[in-house]
Amino acid sequence: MLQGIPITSVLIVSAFMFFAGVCGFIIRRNMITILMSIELILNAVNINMVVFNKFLFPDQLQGQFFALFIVGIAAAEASVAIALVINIYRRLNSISVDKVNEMKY
Amino acid sequence: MNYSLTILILLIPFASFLFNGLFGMKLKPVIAGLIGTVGLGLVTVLSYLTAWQYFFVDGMVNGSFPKIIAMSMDWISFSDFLTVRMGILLDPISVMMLVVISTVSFMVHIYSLGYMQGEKGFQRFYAFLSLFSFSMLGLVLATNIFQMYIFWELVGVSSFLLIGFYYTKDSAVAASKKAFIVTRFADLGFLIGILLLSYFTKTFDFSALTGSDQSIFANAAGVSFLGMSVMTWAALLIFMGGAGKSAMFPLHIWLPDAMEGPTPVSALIHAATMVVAGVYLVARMFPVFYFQAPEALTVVAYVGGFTSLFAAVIACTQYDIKRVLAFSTLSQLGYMMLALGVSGYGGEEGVGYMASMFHLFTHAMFKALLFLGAGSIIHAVHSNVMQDMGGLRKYLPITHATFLIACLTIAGVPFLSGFFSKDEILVAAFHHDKLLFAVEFLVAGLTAFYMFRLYFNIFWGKEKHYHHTPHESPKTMTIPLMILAFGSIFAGYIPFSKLVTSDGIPFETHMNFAIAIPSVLIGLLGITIAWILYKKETAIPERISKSLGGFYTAIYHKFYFDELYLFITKKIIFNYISRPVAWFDRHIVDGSMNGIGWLTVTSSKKIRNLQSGNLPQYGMVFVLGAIILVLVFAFII
Amino acid sequence: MDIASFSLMRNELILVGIVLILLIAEIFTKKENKHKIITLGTVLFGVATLINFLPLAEGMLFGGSFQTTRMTMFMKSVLNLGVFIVFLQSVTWLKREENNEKISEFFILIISTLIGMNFMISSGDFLMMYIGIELATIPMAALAAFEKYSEKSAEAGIKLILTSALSSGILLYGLSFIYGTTGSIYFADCVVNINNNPLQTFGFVFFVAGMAFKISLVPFHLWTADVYEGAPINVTSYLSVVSKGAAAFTFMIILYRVFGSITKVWEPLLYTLAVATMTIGNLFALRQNNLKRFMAFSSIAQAGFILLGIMQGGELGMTTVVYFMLIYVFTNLAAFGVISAISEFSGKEEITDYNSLYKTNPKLSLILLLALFSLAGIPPVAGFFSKFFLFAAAGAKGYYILILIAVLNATVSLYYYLRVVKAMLIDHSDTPIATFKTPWPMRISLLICVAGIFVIGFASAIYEYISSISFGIN
Amino acid sequence: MALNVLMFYLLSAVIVICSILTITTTRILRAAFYLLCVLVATAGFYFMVDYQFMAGVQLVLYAGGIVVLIIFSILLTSHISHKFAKPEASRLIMGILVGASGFALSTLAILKYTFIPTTNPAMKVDMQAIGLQLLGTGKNGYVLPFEVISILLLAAMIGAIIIAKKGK
Amino acid sequence: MNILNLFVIIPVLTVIAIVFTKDFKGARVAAAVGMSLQLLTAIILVFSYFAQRKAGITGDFLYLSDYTWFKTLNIHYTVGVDSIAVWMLLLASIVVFAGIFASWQVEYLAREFFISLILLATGVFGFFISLDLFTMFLFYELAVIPMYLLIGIWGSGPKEYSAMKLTLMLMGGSALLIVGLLGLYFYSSAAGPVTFSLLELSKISFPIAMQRFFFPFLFVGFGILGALFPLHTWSPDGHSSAPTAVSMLHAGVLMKLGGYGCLRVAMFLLPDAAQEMAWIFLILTTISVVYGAFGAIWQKDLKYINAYSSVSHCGLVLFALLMMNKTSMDGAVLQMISHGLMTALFFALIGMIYGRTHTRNIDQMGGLMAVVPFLGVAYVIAGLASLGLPGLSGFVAEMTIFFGSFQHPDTFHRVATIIATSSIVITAVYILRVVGKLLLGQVREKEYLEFPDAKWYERISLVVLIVPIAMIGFYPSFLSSTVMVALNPIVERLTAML
Repeated sequence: MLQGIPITSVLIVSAFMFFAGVCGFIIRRNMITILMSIELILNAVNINMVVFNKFLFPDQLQGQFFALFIVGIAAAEASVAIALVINIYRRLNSISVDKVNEMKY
Repeated sequence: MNYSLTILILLIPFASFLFNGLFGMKLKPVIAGLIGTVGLGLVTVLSYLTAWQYFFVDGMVNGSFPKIIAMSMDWISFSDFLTVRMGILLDPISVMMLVVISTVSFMVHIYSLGYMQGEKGFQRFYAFLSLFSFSMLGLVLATNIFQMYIFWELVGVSSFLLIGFYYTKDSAVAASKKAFIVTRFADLGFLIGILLLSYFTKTFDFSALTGSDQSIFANAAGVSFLGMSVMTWAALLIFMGGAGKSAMFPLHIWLPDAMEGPTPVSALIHAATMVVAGVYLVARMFPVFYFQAPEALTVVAYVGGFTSLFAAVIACTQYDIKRVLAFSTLSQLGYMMLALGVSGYGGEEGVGYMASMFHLFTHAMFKALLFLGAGSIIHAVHSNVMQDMGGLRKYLPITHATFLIACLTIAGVPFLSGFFSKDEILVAAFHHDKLLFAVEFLVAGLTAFYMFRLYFNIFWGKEKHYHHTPHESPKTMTIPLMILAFGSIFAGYIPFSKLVTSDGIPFETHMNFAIAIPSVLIGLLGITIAWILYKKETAIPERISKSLGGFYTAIYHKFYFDELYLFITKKIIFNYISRPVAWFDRHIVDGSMNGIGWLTVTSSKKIRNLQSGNLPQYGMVFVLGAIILVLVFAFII
Repeated sequence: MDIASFSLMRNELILVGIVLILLIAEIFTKKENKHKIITLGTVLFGVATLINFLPLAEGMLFGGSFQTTRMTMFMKSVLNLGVFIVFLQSVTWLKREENNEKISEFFILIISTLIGMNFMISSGDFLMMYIGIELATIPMAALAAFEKYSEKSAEAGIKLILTSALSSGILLYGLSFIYGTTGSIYFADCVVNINNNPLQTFGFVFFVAGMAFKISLVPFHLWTADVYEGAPINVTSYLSVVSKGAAAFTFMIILYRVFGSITKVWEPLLYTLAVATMTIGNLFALRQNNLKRFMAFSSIAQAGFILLGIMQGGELGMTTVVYFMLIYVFTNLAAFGVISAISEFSGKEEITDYNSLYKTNPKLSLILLLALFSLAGIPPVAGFFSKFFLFAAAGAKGYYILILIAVLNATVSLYYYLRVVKAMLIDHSDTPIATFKTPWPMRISLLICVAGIFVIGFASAIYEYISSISFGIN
Repeated sequence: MALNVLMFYLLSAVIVICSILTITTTRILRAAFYLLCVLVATAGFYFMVDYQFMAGVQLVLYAGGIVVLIIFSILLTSHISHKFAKPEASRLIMGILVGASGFALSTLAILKYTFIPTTNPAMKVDMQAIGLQLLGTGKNGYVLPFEVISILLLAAMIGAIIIAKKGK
Repeated sequence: MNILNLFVIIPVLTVIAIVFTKDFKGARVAAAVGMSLQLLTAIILVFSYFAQRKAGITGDFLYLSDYTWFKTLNIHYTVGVDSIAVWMLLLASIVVFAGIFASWQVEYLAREFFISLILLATGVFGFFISLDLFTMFLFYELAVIPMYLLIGIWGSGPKEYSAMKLTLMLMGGSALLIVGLLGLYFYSSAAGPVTFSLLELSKISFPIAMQRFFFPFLFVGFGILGALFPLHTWSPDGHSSAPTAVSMLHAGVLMKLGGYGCLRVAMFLLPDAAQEMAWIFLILTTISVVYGAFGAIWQKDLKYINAYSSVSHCGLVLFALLMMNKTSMDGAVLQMISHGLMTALFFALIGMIYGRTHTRNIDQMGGLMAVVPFLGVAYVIAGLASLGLPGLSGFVAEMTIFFGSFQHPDTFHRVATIIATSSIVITAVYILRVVGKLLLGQVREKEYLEFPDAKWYERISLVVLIVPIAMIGFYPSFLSSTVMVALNPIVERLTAML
């Protein structure tokens, strides 16, 4: 409990965000929106990390730093992903995931 | 006295077999034949010497003829108590058999030099003959039942090889196969009998099994299976083996077909020696039968009696001379079996036993003679069928004379050997079972009838048109005929009851005229009828057969037993067992193996949509998997 | 903390150094001389590989964030060796006209992913582990899409980056709960607070899922086949051998070091995953015709076997897993080497293209045959030993039914390995792949692999060495 | 109700609603906007718990960097006016099912767990502390990840370049 | 050096030698030389082994030597032989030797052929000399795999299918084996360090629950190779598609690995469970015996006939083993040897006949005896051996089995024995059917008259097989008694629990 906010509420909000991201990953077709869903997921994780750090283990900053690095890596990931999306767009003239299923079974 | 030379009786034919078998093809046929013949001559000499030594030099010990084990060596040891030994057992019946076999075999060897001349595979023939002689001698000299079984099988295979000697002839191949399989089937019974016997007695040895000490059967006392005591089972199964070899009903079917073999072979194997192995087996095991399984002995008697009648009836209708002789052999073997079946044990009681052996001895002589004579006839006219013959007495004087002697002997004309031995059998039967006696009495008449039917048809009647004038056979063939004729006439004077008895103790026999005279009369009656019907060719037999109608046809077709067997083998075994088994194996057993493969491949196809190539679906499976695992491992377990 | 102690990071530092050298070289090399970078990169890396075989002390740096033991050193050497072989096998491919521009990038990307794996292996906290994983993954996506004019390659890249991003999300979510329930991201501090409350197990399972993605365990494997098929073949071999090996090893030591106290949770978990992985992997492999895809499913199935060793949880388990990986490196790279050589020469990658290969290229066929037999676990090649020992590890835990399932799966796998053998040796083709001469770097690589396949099984000393440096749950 | 609690619920509402909208809207640029809202709300939350540095990073890197990147790529690859078709029903159902069940499970796990805060005194979170830890080499020092992530960024950059650059 | 190592070294050297040969002629000469040496070694081993026994050297195994291999796992390379293994080695050497000559005319990829063949042989030899279950298993698998190539490349008919089926089924068998072996391995920890050593394991009495669990794995695992019903179906297809020498080796030796393994591993090490579960397998093997024989009657393809016959005969081996007394087990070993020789002879002959007629369908043949008497006579001898003619090895083996089995006190076992004995008649039926159709009667096709009789290499191959068949048939007691001695420890262990 921090300033009247129970930790569980925050965690539930982040959990919601997380699974919204997951849901988005599944129902979306556009690669960029899928990428956005992933950002939601990572953001949810960040909230968790920060919340745990702040609410439970404020003696160290591990959660916060973890979140910090996640942000950094997310950026790197996004940049490569976008490069790949653009690459796909050049090849197929579409960024729908339904188009990239040449390899299957 | 030392009988160590008896080993040569076995080794010589074996060596001759190996030599002719391995190198025969490189030799001149005659030389191969001579090797075999000389070898057998030596064996014959040795056999006679042994018999002389056994019966007359060493003679009885303590009033009975002893069982002498002349030689014995371990062959294989099954367990501490079951050891198979290869050895030589000399006792009255084995010595008697030694004489019979070597004599007949020697005759056949000589005879074949002429008869088989120019045949392809002459050397092979002699190799097989040597093999047969070896096996047959081994069989009779066996010291234990397992050794007997070994040689029993070898005899069977030699018979197979010899019947199928003309292997390019399909009928010969079929006959040899049939002979082998039927006897093999019977041997299965023999084997199981030995298994049972050895299981309870813990021994194979004849000396123990047939000795006076009955305590070895203690284990079997009171043990029964399906309502019969195990020893009865054992005895019956062993008898089954004997019945197979001796072609007792209903395992007789192979014997007529076995006539596809060369005629000397028929004479040797299917008349004089091998087929009596069954009789010999029962005689050998007689104390076991008598003391442990008297019910089995009754079965033996009735099977013997039935076979003799059955075969005699069929013999009356056959036209192939060898087949007539074959059925005659069956009939006579039935006699011998019956005699054993009705016999008691010891002294006078054992007259049936003695008679059986006696008849075996005389039968060997005259039946070999008949067959060899038939061979001589076939040699002359190149046909087996009596319709192709007639009036041959002019062309084949020696054959004719000897054949007539044989016919008279088998018909039981007094003072020929057959008369004496058959008389003893009738006596034994008369004392034991009147029904069997009646049957045998009838059979005696039938025998005389069909033999003379044969005789008249061949040597009398109208001359047929022959391709070339029939001529008498060469010396190599006629000399054996004459020797055997001599044997047929005089073998009856051997005092068998002094030599070969159930317990080795001699006894006196007396001519029972109350039985002998009617039996002679009925024999003469048979001859007369045959004379009337067949001396001149008349239409009477034709009419009789017509009037008998279906019955005659049934008899002619041997009561359809061949068809029955064909049905069992072809239809039941082949079509209703083997074929379903093969089908089952291919489709069910193998099918289930293939089914596993199919299942794998199919499930592989079915799940391919898991890998749809679609990214969101990958994510879904991923998360779903993780969630399910969480559910299971965090909340359920 | 002094400079000397940096020697603990010897391998990582050398690799970083090579990356820098290559960067500089790239800048100062003229266009027509670009191919010389191949030699430079390979040789430098070869030297690094050799250096890393030198013994090194054990120890830790950065307050436990970086830990090195003889085991991790050995594992790094194995990975180096694998990468070196991959480099040798890539030479011809890199010499292609269209790759001329990207040579140094290829080396840099591969080496940086290798650095990531090294850190992953040596990590002492979840943060380093995570960064290591990401470093090992993100450039990998670029590598998968390396042949950017190929649609398949592009598809492979996007599939890899998006699914791996999802998987790191899952992994991180799991880690957040582990952090929340244990209060630390340091392995050493976590251990004391590991119990199996639902939230922690939740986190743990998500963590396992994230790792399972990297090792491509069913049902987290779906990316594998597509990426393997689409990526350039040398990248595929790198992915299937080095990347997977590193992830599996990391997974194993984290299980041992951090989650050693809740074996009763992860043993059944791994049991389930192992059964699913082997079975599904095999079932899919049965039907494949593209060799790369085929090898992908094969490697999925192989990953299932690795779990058998991991489950054991003791020194035996670790030894067998590392031993398996060592052999797997040689075996799989031998197979991929042949596939790569043939693909490079003829562009053919279907199994049916290999019909009658033995007639035209007996040596390559034999090598592939050996490799496949080794994968199937047939004596006397090394794969037999490694597999048998893995089964033994499971046996030590009493999982006999699992062994049975595994061995039956191995039997199924034999079926499809034999399909390739059949194509090469039995099936007839009117237009077999023509006889050709393999370039020498490829030959050296294959030679190394074959030597490994033959020797490692029999040479018990190697096994004994691994055994001596292994550790289990304490 | 305290202001911060109210604030929290407000932010939560924004996060929840915008999350849903992000994944459901049919216009891609709007999706990006909703995502931005979520990220900003998150940053607001960080401010609330006194993690200003984190909040700053969130705003700069996430909201500023990544979202811009995304928008660029949207502009490169899509027409702004483009509307998505609704997702297929089956996929929608599965997605919602997976999301909902996952959410339910995690909520359950969170609710069942009693969180135990540490008893150690809280660390003062100021820029100096953060800076020291970021460059610290001992325990709770993050210089190594910091260095490694630089390699990662370099590699990602090279990777992105070779993928995205136009070939000859 | 231990002479037993030669059994592995010689084949390996031969393989290396073949690699360096230029063409098929060189390859076959190299193979023949190597395998002649091997045969020589085997003969020397037999003599020296029994000389040592005669000199009074005791111990269950002779020529023991032990090298630690994987120290931490306590895996050793341990070799040693008792008289069963000695005879098996001799059998294997003879069959391999004959097999090389029977495949004298292989020209297509001859080097590879001989290499695979000898690799297979290596596996077999290694299996028989091993006393460590790990190496035993290694050699076992080594023996199985070359089969795939041998059948797949040089076979005939639906060779790919057959080869695959055979390999997969046998590998399925070894899947069961692995479980069983590991069970033994880990449960051995009760008595010291875990071990694969047969000698060590044989001293342990495992808890009954463990035995119950693992015995079926081991028995069925080996049983598959021994053609245990209903897992025998690899055999007909496999044999019919395999090239001559492979059928010979496979039926002649490889299938014996199954029986030997059942005896040496499954029953020896897990005696209680063996006693307890014998009845289940006894039913299966009894079915095998009769079923195989009936199956053979219907077949038309010579190799199928022989394959089913092998199912029947090998069923008899397992049947006898399960009777678990010294005599029947002795019979089982004799049967293994005897069947090994005669089935190899059969397959050699079938191969030679096929090489001439290019068909194996008995309906399309006939009268070959007149054309190729040497082969014909050899075939008849093989047939007679197979149907159990006294004087040839089959008889001795079968009789020992029957008399041994019938000593069993239970009626169930004795009834099973009687059922099994009936196979001798059925065997006679199909053997005579084949002999009749194949060799006897009229020559069916004109072109058959042109066939040459056996060539010198064919004669070597046949004679080398016939001679031991006859030797065993004539003088079985040495073989039988030496085998009995070796069975002592096994039987003691099996009966100790009663």
